[in-house]
Amino acid sequence: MADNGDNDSQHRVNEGDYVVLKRGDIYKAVQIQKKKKTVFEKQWFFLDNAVGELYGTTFEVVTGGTLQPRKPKCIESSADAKEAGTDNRNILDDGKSQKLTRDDIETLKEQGLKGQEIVQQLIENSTTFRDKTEFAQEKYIKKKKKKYENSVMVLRPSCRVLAMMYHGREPGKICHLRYDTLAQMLTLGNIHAGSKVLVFETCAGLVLGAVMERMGGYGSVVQMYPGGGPVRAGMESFGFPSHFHDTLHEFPICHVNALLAGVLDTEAKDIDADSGQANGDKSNLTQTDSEKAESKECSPDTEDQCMETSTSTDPAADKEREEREKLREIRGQEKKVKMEEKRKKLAAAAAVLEGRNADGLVIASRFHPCPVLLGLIKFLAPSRPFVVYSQYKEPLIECYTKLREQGGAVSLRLTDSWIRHYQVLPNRTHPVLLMSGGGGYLLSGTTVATDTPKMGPNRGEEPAAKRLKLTETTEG
Amino acid sequence: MADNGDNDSQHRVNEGDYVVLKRGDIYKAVQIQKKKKTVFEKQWFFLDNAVGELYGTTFEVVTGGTLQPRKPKCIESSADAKEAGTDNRNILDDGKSQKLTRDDIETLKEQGLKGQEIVQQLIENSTTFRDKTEFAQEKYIKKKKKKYENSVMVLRPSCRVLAMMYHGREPGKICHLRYDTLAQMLTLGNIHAGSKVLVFETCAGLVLGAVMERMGGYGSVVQMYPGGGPVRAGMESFGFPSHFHDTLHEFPICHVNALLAGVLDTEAKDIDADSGQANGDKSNLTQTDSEKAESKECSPDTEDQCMETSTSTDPAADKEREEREKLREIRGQEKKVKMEEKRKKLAAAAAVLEGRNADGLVIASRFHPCPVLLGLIKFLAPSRPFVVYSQYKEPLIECYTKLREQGGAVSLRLTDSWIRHYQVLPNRTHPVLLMSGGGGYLLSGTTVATDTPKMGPNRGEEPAAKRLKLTETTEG
Amino acid sequence: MSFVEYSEFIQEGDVAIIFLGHDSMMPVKVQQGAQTQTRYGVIRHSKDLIGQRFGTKVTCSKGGWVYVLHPTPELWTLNLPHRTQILYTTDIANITMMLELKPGSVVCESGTGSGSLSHAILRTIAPTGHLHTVEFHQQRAEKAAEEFREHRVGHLVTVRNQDVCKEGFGVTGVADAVFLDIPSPWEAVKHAKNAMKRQGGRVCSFSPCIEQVQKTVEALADEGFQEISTLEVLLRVHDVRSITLPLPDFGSDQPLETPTDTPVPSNASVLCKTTTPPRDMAGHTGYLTFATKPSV
Amino acid sequence: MSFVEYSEFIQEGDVAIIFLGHDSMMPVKVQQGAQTQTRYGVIRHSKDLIGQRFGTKVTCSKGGWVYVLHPTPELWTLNLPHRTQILYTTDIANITMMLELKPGSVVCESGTGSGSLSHAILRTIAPTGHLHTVEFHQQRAEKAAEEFREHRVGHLVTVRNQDVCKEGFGVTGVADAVFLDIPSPWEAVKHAKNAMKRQGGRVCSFSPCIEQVQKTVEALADEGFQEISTLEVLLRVHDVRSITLPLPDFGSDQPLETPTDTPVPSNASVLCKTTTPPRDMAGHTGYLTFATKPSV
Repeated sequence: MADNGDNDSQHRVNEGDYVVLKRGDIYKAVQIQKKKKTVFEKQWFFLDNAVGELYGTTFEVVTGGTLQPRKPKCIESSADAKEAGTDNRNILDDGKSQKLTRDDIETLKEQGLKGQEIVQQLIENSTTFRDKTEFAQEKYIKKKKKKYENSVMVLRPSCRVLAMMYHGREPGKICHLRYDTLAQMLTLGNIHAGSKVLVFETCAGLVLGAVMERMGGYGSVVQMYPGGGPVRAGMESFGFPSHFHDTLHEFPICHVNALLAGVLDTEAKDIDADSGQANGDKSNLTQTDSEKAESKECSPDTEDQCMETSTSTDPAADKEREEREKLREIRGQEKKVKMEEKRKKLAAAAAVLEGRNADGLVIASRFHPCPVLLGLIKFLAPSRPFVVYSQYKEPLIECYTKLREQGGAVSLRLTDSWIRHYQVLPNRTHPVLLMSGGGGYLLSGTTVATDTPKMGPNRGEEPAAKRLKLTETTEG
Repeated sequence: MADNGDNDSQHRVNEGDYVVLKRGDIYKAVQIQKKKKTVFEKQWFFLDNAVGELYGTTFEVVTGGTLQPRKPKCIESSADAKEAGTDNRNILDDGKSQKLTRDDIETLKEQGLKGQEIVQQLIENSTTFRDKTEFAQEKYIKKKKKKYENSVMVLRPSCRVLAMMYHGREPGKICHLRYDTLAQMLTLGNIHAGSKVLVFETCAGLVLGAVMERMGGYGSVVQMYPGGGPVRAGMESFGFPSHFHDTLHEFPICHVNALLAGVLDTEAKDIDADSGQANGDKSNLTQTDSEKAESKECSPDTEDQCMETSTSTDPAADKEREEREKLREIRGQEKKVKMEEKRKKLAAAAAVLEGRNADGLVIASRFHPCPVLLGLIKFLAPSRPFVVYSQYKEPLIECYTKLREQGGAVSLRLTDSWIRHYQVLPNRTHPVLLMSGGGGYLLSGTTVATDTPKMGPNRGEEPAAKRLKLTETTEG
Repeated sequence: MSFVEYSEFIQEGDVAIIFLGHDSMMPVKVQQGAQTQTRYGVIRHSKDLIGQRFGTKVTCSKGGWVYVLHPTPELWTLNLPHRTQILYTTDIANITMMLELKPGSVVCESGTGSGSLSHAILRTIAPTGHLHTVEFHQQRAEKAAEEFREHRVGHLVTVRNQDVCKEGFGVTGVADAVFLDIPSPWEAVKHAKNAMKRQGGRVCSFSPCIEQVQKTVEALADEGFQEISTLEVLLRVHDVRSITLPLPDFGSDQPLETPTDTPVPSNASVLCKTTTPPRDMAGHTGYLTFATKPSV
Repeated sequence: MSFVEYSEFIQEGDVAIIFLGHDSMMPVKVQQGAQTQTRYGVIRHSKDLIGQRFGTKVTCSKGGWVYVLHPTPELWTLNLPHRTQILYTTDIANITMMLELKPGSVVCESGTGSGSLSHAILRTIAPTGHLHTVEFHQQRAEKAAEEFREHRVGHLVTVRNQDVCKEGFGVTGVADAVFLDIPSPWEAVKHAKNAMKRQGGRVCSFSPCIEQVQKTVEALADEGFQEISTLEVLLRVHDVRSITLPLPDFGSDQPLETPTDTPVPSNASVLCKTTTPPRDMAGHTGYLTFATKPSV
């Protein structure tokens, strides 16, 4: 087998790397930090020994929480299959138990079921197990479980792995966006290097990270965020190289209308006014306006600050007061710097948006998708794809209807997808017994210019009905 | 092989029988009439020769539209498979064409695709066919098609066959009720011999027939019908023995409120007053009321009568006037008889309903299911299942919500089903490439008594919230 | 009460279904003097059940209350003691229709298992049909026969304890329909054919694995069965929900003169009725293969 | 225009997608002086297309008008000339994510077929990745190479005309991902492994038949691939509709004194927004089997 002399170093785990731990079907994103206890599936260990090993290595957890690399056994999975196959033939003779074999169970695990749930499945779905081989079966499962519980695989983070992790562990944090639905979004959105993409999401930063991965550090991404600040935990788990971050902009949605109206003043020194701190030279109305908006919605990190300052209460009052005074001063200083940074960021993001020539728009949030889409679609160039996710169908029906009325988009399509995994084993091939009930809904389409070709850009829009006259029943 | 001397006659086709013709996946319900030309898939023939043959016989159509029974070849289907299999191996070598094999096409046919559609599928999905074996392929298909076109199977009608026939040929006539959804309804409704079942449908009588088949002539069915008269074409295609019809009642829904209020007078002579004909002894208000309702909605066969009378216009006026006079008299007479019959029927149906102790309720209509269910559920005894079909989900959501508020039902469940057919052939097993997009939605549940156990039957109902306090989030 | 006939009032010896709430039920055998413990308190059969109307509310000792329902094959499927993996209503409904069962049908079934399908078959073929059900496992066969008697459908069914692949159904030329739910259905196809009427009928085989389907289809074709068709049905449940969707605050689009001009409050939201699927659903039960035995 | 980079204006030599209405599109190669006939009349490339902005409306000779869209791999998939059965966007999306494709990925593919997936891969791995695509059929291979050049992605792709099962992908130890869409994928598993980087990578095989999947899974396991997983994805389209539901007329519930009391008119109905599925949908395209090659 040829090896064209690739440098291995980029394939090895380094300290500080964001990695994903895997055991069976369970994933967890962590950062490699030396001498730091990591808890994974109720077991703790240190990741120190992972440093320097290749990504994809499986480790045994040995006494003292030390990791010990395990050599990959090439034929492990097929050996498993054969072993199970042999036992299974006996179960088949028993009349019923082929319906939930050990392999089924393993596959169930692969599909995201926890051990407890699997045992329940066992009891509920296949009491033939109990009739004859209950003890052996449980023993086997325990053995299997144990096997998984003692090993952990260290994976390089990727959209695939993180999307499956979030869907399996914390679907509520990502609006129940299923991995295959996310896959559709990235493809329908034509997300690729060199484009300018707008992302509005409340999916823990997973969607943002997925978009950035597909852009590979080329082009620009603007995260349109609601509330106090952009959420990025999910994106950070991707462990992107630092230059990726240079392509990422952020823009608080409470300034969207001002920007669209051309009244957003990003030159102002105190664009952010979440506290009562004096800032003497406020003078123009625009600023007041944006300040108001800020104080209402865009107050960054106030909660975090509260948490920091609410320590220590009564003793040694004098010295403390002094320190508090000092802290406040420092914090004031820090705040100014932060605000200046924020102003610059806002200006940069506004500059990216102002041309209204973005190449893609990806929306996946707990907000009503209709006003979000109708507001943000204005930033897209003509002939560009957009895709909106919602956990529910009804809001997207509204979205579809409003967009048809308003015009400016064609090829509208409301879809969802259906995914089913299979157990593929000799003489025991069938779909996995449990499947996901739903993965959410997508509305996708392509923008078109709303003005007539030879006219100026500000000509009034025609009524949608006229513009859509060529189309059949549902599409523009 | 044992034969316990069953009389074959009941298994043979008789003149006057309702039968179903089958060719490939296409079904058509017809009645056996001698010397009557039958048109099936653009081919005509006479069914005379089917008389006396066993149900399930396949006939060849020979010159002059004569049917000629074909001896069943036991191994035909496996021979087919082998033949196709051999050819298919060659296609596999071609790189891509395994994706739409001849067997696929056959299976598509089985699934309800017409020849033309299949050819289109061919062109669109598998142009490798064209690349290499286009001619041979088309020839093959034509041969196959021809083969099917020359034969016709005569089947005994059944719910299975008729449900598949309607779904394949005229889904609009049965509100797109898919056969598997109808199967769910019959089972969820616990339809069985000896019970008293209410049916409200606008599915051409298919649902009514399906219910009657399951009751086998035992018990009673009340068809609650909207408009001028009950629609029964679908039911008649079942060809039930005449005693089945004795168990069938009909009740116009425009009398439902009157019946529930106890003000429906079925003793009145002229319960039906769709014409201006005099009926001197109307006296009580109840009758007036029901008459009004009738004249609005329940005018039977007026259109038919119009069609009959609107013939012949100007010539030979005198004789014609005379004849017209005569006709009117006869018709007046007939009408009276009809009305008396109708009155009796109404009285009989009202008697069945009055006890409000029906055992089952099946609704499948183009009407908004919510008022239909809330109105008709009142006729059910406690602890009886009901099932409501709608082509759309949204009206059933409303139905669900209202019923939860009103109480009187538990185990409410809104479902739909997903069905997929398979091509099972050696080395070419896969799901059929086309599947039905949807089969409609069902809301099912079980009635419970709304009064407290020890109280009289007319005690006011408790608020639903209280009654439902034991339940979790969605169910009563 | 019987599984093939409704009764109005609860009687000694009946099976009743105690409905405790959403997806929570339990079956009870009604017996003079017996008690049943529920999470809402004790139900005393003599006082609380016997003589009451099915479908009425019963107050338990702790003051909570439940509904007492008349058993149906569908409620039984949800409540029966599992001696084996069972067939559920979605598959049962399709089996019943596709086998063309109706009052008077004679049906052969193997294996009996926990009797989930058997009860549904009996409901449909009563009062004039008959079920011949074959169960390999002796205890299961005995238990099933006992249940059928208790459920007052014993006269409609014959339970045989034998190996259908070796000994067949114990009847010949009588069945309108045959149902197979065994590990090697292809070994029973010949027996199925023998059990069926000379004039033909319908057969169904339920198998979880595609390899079983492949072998069975081949065996059916070899035995001359026609209209061979394999399908799969899944039930999708839609839970009705009211959801709240917050509206985004895009701020003001003009320089405001007075601070009293209030923009859309940031906590604005709309309420919406929708349905959600359960997080997990049954992704597979088994493949259903149907075929017609032609008349000969 | 290129398939990996957006342009604002239409230029000579571009591919543009003429959008004619719902599900009705056609691709055109923009050429000075050329004309394209549509059902709304003729489009003159020089006047109507070149220099216009993508996404604008173009009025045809008969007065009807269309939109001219920038090509994307997804629009191409809907409009490309079919030389073979093709992969559609739903499967492509999952293949792309599950193979972990991104800018810079080196990918091996066989067969090239009509290039539906190839374009989507190229879009995703540009500007620094590379696609090695192998096509058994010579004409198809040549046509694909020509298309890639015309679509200005030729620099990102190497097309090889050979039998992947016998000769492999023509590269060794370079691929991050391998995709197989051939009749006997199990015969190419070894070649896939050889083409992949020593440090591992991902492989996907697309097969319509379950028997192909079974053999491929076995071959993958034998070659030491891990995380072997087979899945199937279907797209469901929901057409938005306004429907009218008539209300039933149950008549009056009391003896009315005066005839002016008007009951609910019998033609009462309610309007409702809903979605309907298409009558038929794709019930199967193929099974996707994924696996990881471990680092060695």
